[in-house]
Amino acid sequence: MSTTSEEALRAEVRSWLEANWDPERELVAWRNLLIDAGWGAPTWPNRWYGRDLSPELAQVVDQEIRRVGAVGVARAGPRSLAQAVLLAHGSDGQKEQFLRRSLTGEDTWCQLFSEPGSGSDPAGATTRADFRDGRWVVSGQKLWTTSAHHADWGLLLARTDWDKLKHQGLSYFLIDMRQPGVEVQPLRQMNGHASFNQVFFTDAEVAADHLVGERGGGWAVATTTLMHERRGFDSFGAGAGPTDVRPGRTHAQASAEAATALEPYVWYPQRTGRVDLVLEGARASGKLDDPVVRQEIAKLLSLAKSVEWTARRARAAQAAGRPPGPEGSLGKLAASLIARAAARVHTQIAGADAMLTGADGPLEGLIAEILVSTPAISIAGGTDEIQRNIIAERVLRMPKEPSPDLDRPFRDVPRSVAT
Amino acid sequence: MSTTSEEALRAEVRSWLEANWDPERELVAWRNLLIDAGWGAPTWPNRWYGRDLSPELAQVVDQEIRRVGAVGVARAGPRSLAQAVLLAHGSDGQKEQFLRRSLTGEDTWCQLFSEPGSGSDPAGATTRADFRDGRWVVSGQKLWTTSAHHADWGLLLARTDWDKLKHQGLSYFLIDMRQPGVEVQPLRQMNGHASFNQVFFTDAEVAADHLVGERGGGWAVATTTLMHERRGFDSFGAGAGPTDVRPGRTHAQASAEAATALEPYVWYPQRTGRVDLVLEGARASGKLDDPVVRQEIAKLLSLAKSVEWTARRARAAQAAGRPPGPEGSLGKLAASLIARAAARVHTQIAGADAMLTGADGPLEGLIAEILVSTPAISIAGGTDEIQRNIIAERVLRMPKEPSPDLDRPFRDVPRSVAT
Amino acid sequence: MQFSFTSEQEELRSVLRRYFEDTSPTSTVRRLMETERGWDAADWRGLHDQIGLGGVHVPEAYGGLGLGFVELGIVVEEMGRALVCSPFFASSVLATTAILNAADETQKAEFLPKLASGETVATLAFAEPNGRWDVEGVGMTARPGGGRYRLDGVKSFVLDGASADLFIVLARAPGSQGSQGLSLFTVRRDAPGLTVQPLAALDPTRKLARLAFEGVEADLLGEPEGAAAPFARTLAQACAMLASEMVGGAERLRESALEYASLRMQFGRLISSFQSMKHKQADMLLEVELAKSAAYYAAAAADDDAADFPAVAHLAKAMASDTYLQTAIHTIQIHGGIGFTWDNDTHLWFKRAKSSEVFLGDAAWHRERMIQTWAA
Amino acid sequence: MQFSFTSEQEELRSVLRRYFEDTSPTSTVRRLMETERGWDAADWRGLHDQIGLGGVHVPEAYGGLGLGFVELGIVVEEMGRALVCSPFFASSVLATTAILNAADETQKAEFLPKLASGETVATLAFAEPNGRWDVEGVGMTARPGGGRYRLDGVKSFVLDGASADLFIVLARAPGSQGSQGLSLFTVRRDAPGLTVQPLAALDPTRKLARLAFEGVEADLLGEPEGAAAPFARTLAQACAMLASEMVGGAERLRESALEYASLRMQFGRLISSFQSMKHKQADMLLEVELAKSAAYYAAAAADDDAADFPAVAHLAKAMASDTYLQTAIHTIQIHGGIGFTWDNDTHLWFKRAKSSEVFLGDAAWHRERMIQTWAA
Repeated sequence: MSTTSEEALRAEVRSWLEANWDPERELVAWRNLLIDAGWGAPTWPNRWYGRDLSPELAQVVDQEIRRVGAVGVARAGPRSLAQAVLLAHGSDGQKEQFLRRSLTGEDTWCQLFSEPGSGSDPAGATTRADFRDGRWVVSGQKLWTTSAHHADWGLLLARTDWDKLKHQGLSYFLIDMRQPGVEVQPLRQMNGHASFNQVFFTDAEVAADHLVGERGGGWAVATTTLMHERRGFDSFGAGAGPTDVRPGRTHAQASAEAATALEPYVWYPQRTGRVDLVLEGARASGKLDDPVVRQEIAKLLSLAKSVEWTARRARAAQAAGRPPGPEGSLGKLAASLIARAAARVHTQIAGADAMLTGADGPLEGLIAEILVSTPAISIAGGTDEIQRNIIAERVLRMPKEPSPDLDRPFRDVPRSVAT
Repeated sequence: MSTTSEEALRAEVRSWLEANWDPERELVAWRNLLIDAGWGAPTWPNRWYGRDLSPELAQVVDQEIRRVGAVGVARAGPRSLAQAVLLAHGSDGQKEQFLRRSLTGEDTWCQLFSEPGSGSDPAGATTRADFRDGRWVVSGQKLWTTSAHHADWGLLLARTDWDKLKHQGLSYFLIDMRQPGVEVQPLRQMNGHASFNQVFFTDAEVAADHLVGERGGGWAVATTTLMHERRGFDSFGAGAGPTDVRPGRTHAQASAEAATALEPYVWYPQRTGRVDLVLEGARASGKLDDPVVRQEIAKLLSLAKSVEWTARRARAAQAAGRPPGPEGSLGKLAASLIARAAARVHTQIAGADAMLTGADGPLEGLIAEILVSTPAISIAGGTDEIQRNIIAERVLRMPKEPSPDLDRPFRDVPRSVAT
Repeated sequence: MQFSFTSEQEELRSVLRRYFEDTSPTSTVRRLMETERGWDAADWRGLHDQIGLGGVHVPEAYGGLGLGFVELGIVVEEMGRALVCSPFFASSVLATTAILNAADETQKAEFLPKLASGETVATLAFAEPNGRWDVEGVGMTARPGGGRYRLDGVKSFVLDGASADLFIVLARAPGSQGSQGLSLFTVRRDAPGLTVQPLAALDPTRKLARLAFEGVEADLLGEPEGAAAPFARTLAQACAMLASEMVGGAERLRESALEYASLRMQFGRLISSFQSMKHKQADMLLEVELAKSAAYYAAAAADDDAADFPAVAHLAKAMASDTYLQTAIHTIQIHGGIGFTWDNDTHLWFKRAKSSEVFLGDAAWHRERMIQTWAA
Repeated sequence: MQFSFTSEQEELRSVLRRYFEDTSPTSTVRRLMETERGWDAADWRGLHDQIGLGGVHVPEAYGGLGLGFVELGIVVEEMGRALVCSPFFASSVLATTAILNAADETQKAEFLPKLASGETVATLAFAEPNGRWDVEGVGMTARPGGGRYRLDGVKSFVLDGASADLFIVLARAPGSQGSQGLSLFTVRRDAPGLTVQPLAALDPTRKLARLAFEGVEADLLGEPEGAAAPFARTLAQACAMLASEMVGGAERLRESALEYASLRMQFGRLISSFQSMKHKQADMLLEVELAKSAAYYAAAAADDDAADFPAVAHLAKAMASDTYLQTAIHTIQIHGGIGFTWDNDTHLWFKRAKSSEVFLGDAAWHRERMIQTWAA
C-alpha cells in the first residue's frame, strides 16, 4: 500500500468520494464510512483504520476530500492528543474502545496534566491515583483544562508512587469525565472569556485496563502528548473561528462541532497584539503624524517583520534539509515581545479611548480586548522565563539550574502548601 | 578631652594654627606637627595621635584648618583603608610602624583583594600565603589594584588554609610592595586610561608580625576594609581632580601628592554618563527640536531626577531617625541605568560626530570618553547582577541561590582554570 | 522642600491603611465595580464621618482640614493601594481643586463646605471625545446671556460623571482658540439639555461618562475667560495626585508579587529563589521607589508652589504611567497562569494601571510638556 | 525571495571564515588599527589574489565575480565578524556600488576592472560636517566649466578617506536644493585643491577623514544632475550591507560572551549556570537572530530589487544598530571587569558597534525613513 503511486491514489480517492460523499448524511455515519475505507486517517496502520500511507501521500487524500468539499474525520484539539497517545502507547483494547469514536467525534477528550503549582512543571503533579479493589481511585485538582466541560474522556497524569523520584512515580490514565467524583468548573480569565476549566477529582474511578503503558511509566506517555501538543500549537491557536458553513446536514453538524471546540479560542488572535491593526488605527486617529508614535510603530513593525523572516528562514533551512538552527526555538519568546510592544502602541494610538471597552471602545472593543489579553501570551504554553531556560539549555547548551526536586523521593520534595 | 566644648576647642585649634601654620614648611614636617598636636586625626585615640574627639567636634578642627588654608594629613584613598584596618585590628607594633607614616603621606598603600575570577567574590581568593621558616611566602595574582604602581605597602588577603571553608581559610597581611617577587603591571582600560594594576606575587615575603588579626581570621578584617571602602565610595569617585593650588611649598607638595593619587580617577565623572551635558549639547546640535530626541532626553532627566530625589528621601528619613527604607540600596543600580540612558542620548545628540574622538570629537573628545567609559559603571564596585542579588536578598529578604562554594573545604570548590 | 513625611503624616497613612484594609477588601471592590455608579453612598459618608477625610486640602474656613497636597497625596496613594471605589478623586481632588484655584470667595463659600462634607459629589468635565488633555482641545462653547451662560458641546472621559451632582465644566467663548476665551462653569446634574451617558470602561473600578450639552444653562466659576491659568494649575496638581494614587497601586502589586513568589514552589524550590525572579523583583522595587520619589516630590512641590512645579507634575505622572503598568505586567507574569484569571485580584490593579496610564494624558504627552519647561 | 543560503553560498562563508581566522586574528587587528591608514596593502592584495574577492557583485564583463548582494553580504558579515581591517567596505561596497548604479558604460569600463582587481582603492564622499546622511544635507557645489567641474565644500566621515586613491563625490549645482541638482563626480587623490585630513575615530579599526575641496577639478560620473535616484539606491544597498557587517560582529560578540560564561567560575559555579546569565544569553540570541534575519532579507531584497527594498534596508540597519550595540554592552557586562580592559578583545567590537550605530544614519533616522514607506 505504501508503494501506491500518487496518481493511482488520487484516482482511487476521487472515485470513492464520487460514490460515497453525500452532504446530507449524518456526520457520524459519514465519518464511519471514511474510516472504514481508510481515508479518515490514512497514515495510521492498516489494522487501525488507516492505510500506512506516508505523510506526503496522505496529503493527496486530504486534497481530494477538500476538493469535493467533503467533511473529514475529527482530528483537532485535545482529541488529536488522545489519538497520538493511543496509537503510540495504547493497548489493543484501548484502541478498540476509543480510536474509532474519537475519529467520528462521538467522544470528545480533554487533557488533565497541569495543576495549581505545577503549571510549568507537569511532572510535579500531585493528583493521586491509588489502586484499590481492582480499580484506580483518583483525588486531586487539575487546572488549565480546555474543553473539560464538554469532554467525555480525559487524559490524566497522576501520581501512583510517592517514594520514587519525581518523574518515576507518575502513571497515565484514560478517565471517564461523566462520573460522580469529577467536578468541572470553568475558569474565567481577566479578559472575561473562560477558555479553561479546573477539574476536581474526589475518589473518581478509573478501570484497571484504562492505565496507559506501565504503572510508573506515565512520564514517557506524557512526553508523547506534550511533543504532539507543541507541534500542533501554532495551527491550533491560529484557527480563529469555524470555517464557512456549506449547505448540507453533514456540514451543519461539523460546523456545530467546530464552533464548540473553538469557542475557548475566539480571543486568541487578540493575545498576539494584532500588529495588523496598527497602521490603519494610527492613520485613523491621526497619530501616524506624530513622530514619537511613528518611531514606536516602526520598532514594532521591524520586530514583527524580523520575527516573520526568522520563521521563514527556519522553514527554508528545514526544507533545504539543513540541521535546525537556533532560529526555530525563538518564536514563542519573540511572540511575547511583539504582543507587549503592540499593546503599548495600541495604547499610544488610542490615547484616552484606551480607557473604553465594548461598543464605546475603539474598533468596537477590539482594542480593549487586545489590551487585556496580551498578558496571556508570555505565560500560556510555557512562560517567557521557561522559554529562556529552554533556549539557554537546549540551544546554547548552558548548564541546568541545581534541581532539588530530582535527587530525592517525590514525597520529600518541597512543595507549595495547597491554597 | 571628649567633653571639650566647641568654643574652647575652636579657640585652641585657632591659636595653635596661628602659632604653627607656615605654608613654606616641608609637607611631612608640617604633618608631623599636626599629628603631634592631635589635630591630624582628632577622632583617633589619644594613644595613637588623636584626641578621642566625637566626629562632630572633629569637624570643628577641620573647619579651622580649612579656614586658615592649611594642609591636612593624608587620609584619602587606599591609605584610609589601611588606617581603618590598623586602628580596628592592628597590633601595637603595627600601629607604631605604620599609622604615623600613613598620616604624613610617607607611606602609600594599596588594597590587594580582587583576583582574576573573583572580582565579585573577594572571599574566593586563591593567592596563597604559606608559613615557611618564620615568615609568610606569598604567590598568586591580584587584580583591580589602584595605585599599586606607587604604593609602598599593600593590604593583602590571601589563603592560608585550603582545607577549611571558603571564608575561614583566609588571612590578612601587610605586605611590602618594594621587594623582589612583587611585580606590578598597569592594566589599561578600553577607554585608554589605566586606573588599575595587576600584581603578581612570586614567593614574595611577609614578616610574621605583619599578619593582621588571627591566622584564618582574614575575612573579618577584610570586612572592615570593605565596609570602610563602601562608605567612602561616593566621596572617592567624586573628587575629580586636584584642588586649587595655593602658594607655598607645603601646598605644592600636597598638590603633587593629590595629583598622583587622583590620576586614576580623572575619567570617573564620564562613566556616570554626564547627564549635566545633555540639554546644552542637544541645544547646540539642534536636536533639542527633534520630538523623538526630546522624549529620550525627558526620560533620562526623569530618571536622573527621580534617582536624586530618592537619595534625598533616604537621607531625610535617616536624618529624621527612621529605619532605613529600601530607597537607600538602589543608588548603585540606578546609576547604571542613568549612565546607559545617557550614553544613548549623547549618541543621538552627537549623530555622526559620535564616531569622532579627541580634538575632532564633540566637546573636545569628552563625549567619546563618555561613550567608552559608561560600560564601567555597571561593573565596578559590584556588577548590576550582584546589586540585584543584594537588593533581593537583603532588602526584599528573598532566598539565596544554592551555593556550592560554602559547604565544603575550599580545596574542593570548583574554580576557574587559570588563564 | 519636604523629603520626609512628618510623624503626623505617617500616622495619617497608617490610619488610612487600616481603614481601607477593613472597608475596601477586594470582595468589596468586586461588588462595587459591578454596579453602575461604582461606589457606595454609605462608604462615601463613612470617609467623611468616620475618618474625617472631608476637604483634606480645603481651608478650615470652608469646612476642610486645611492640609496640603502632601496629605492629599497620602490619601489618594492609600486609596490607590486599596483600589477604593469612591468618587474621591473626582470630587475631592479634581472638582475641589478646580474651585480652590478658580472660584471667588462667594463661590468658594457656596461650594466648598458641601464638597468637604461629602454632601455634594462633584466632578470636573474638561476633556472631549477627541481625547485631548490640553485646553487647545476644548471645543465646547459658552454663550453669555442674562447673567448666565449656555453651554453647547460634548464632554467625555468624565470621571464619575454618571453619579456626580455637580459638574465643573471647561468651555470657551465662541470663536476663541487655544488658551484664550476659556472659562469654568458649574452645572447641576439636573440641568435641562444635559444628557449623561455612562461609558463602558476597561477599568470597572473607575466609572466614566460622556456628557452632551445642548444649550445647558451654566453659572460662571471665577473670572470670565480667565480659566486658562487656574485650569492649568488644577491639571498639574491633579496629575501629581494621580501619580500618588498610581504609585500606591504599584506598590501593592509589587508586594503581592513578592508575597506570591515567597509562597509558591516550582521544581522543588520556592520560585522566589530563582535568580530571574529575584532580579525582576529588584528591578520592580527600583522602578516603584523611583516613581514614588517623583510623586512625593511633586506633591511637596505643589504645596511649595515651587518654580519647577508644573514640570515635576508632568514628570511624576509620566513615571507613574510607565511604572504602574510595567509593575502590573510583571505581577501577572510572576503569578503565571493564575495571574491571568478573573478570580485572582491582580487584574483589578492591572486595569486601573491601564486606565490611569492614559487618564490625564499618557507618558509621552507629559514628557513633552515636561521638556518644554526644562529646556526653556 | 531567498530565505535560505545555497550550498555555494554556505561554502563561500566557510572559506571566508577560515581565511579571516587565519589572516585577521585580533593581534593583526590591534597592529593595523594603530597605523595611520589602518590596513595593510599585502592583506588587501591577498583578498583579491588568494581568495578572489575582487568585485563580488561586479559583472564578469568588468572583471568581477558577477554575484549579488547576498554574496556581498556574506563577505562583509564575515569581515565584520573578524573585524577585518581593510578598505573593502569603502571601495568594494560603497564606491563600487555607486559606480554600478550611476555610471555609464564607458565609465564602468574605466573604473570597475581596477576596483575589482583591487588596483584602485576608492571611497564614497557624501556626508558633510553637518553629519546628515540625507541628500538634503549636501552643500558642496559643482560648477561646470570646460567639460569638467570644479568642486567647493567639505566632505566628512569619509571612510578610508585618507588612504583611498579615488573619491566618488556627491555635489550639487549651485543654488539647487533637496534632491535636485545632484551629481556624482570622480576625483583623484592628488587633485590640486583637495586637502585630506584624517579624523580621530572612536573606532580605530575604521578610519575616517575630512576632505576639503577648493575649486577641485572633477569628472562627472553618470548623468548630470541625475544622481538623486542612483545615490539613494546606493545608500540603501550600502545600509543593507552595513547591516550584514554588523550582525557578523554581533554574532561573534554573542559567541564570545557565551564562551567566557562557559569557562569562568564564580561562587563555586560556572557563571553560565546562573539563571540571569542564561536568560541574558537567550535574549542576546533572539536579538542577534532577528537582526540577522533582517539583514539577510534586506540583502535578498536588494538582489530581487523588491518593491519594499529601500524600507527593509532601513529596517535592517536600524535593527543592526540597536542589536550590535546592545550585544556589545551585554558582552562587556558578562566579562565583568575583564571586559572593560584594553587587553580583552571585546572593546574592539564595542567600538565598531558604536561607530556603526551612527554610520550611514542612526536607528531613529532609519526607522523614520522606513515608516515613510510602510505608511505611504
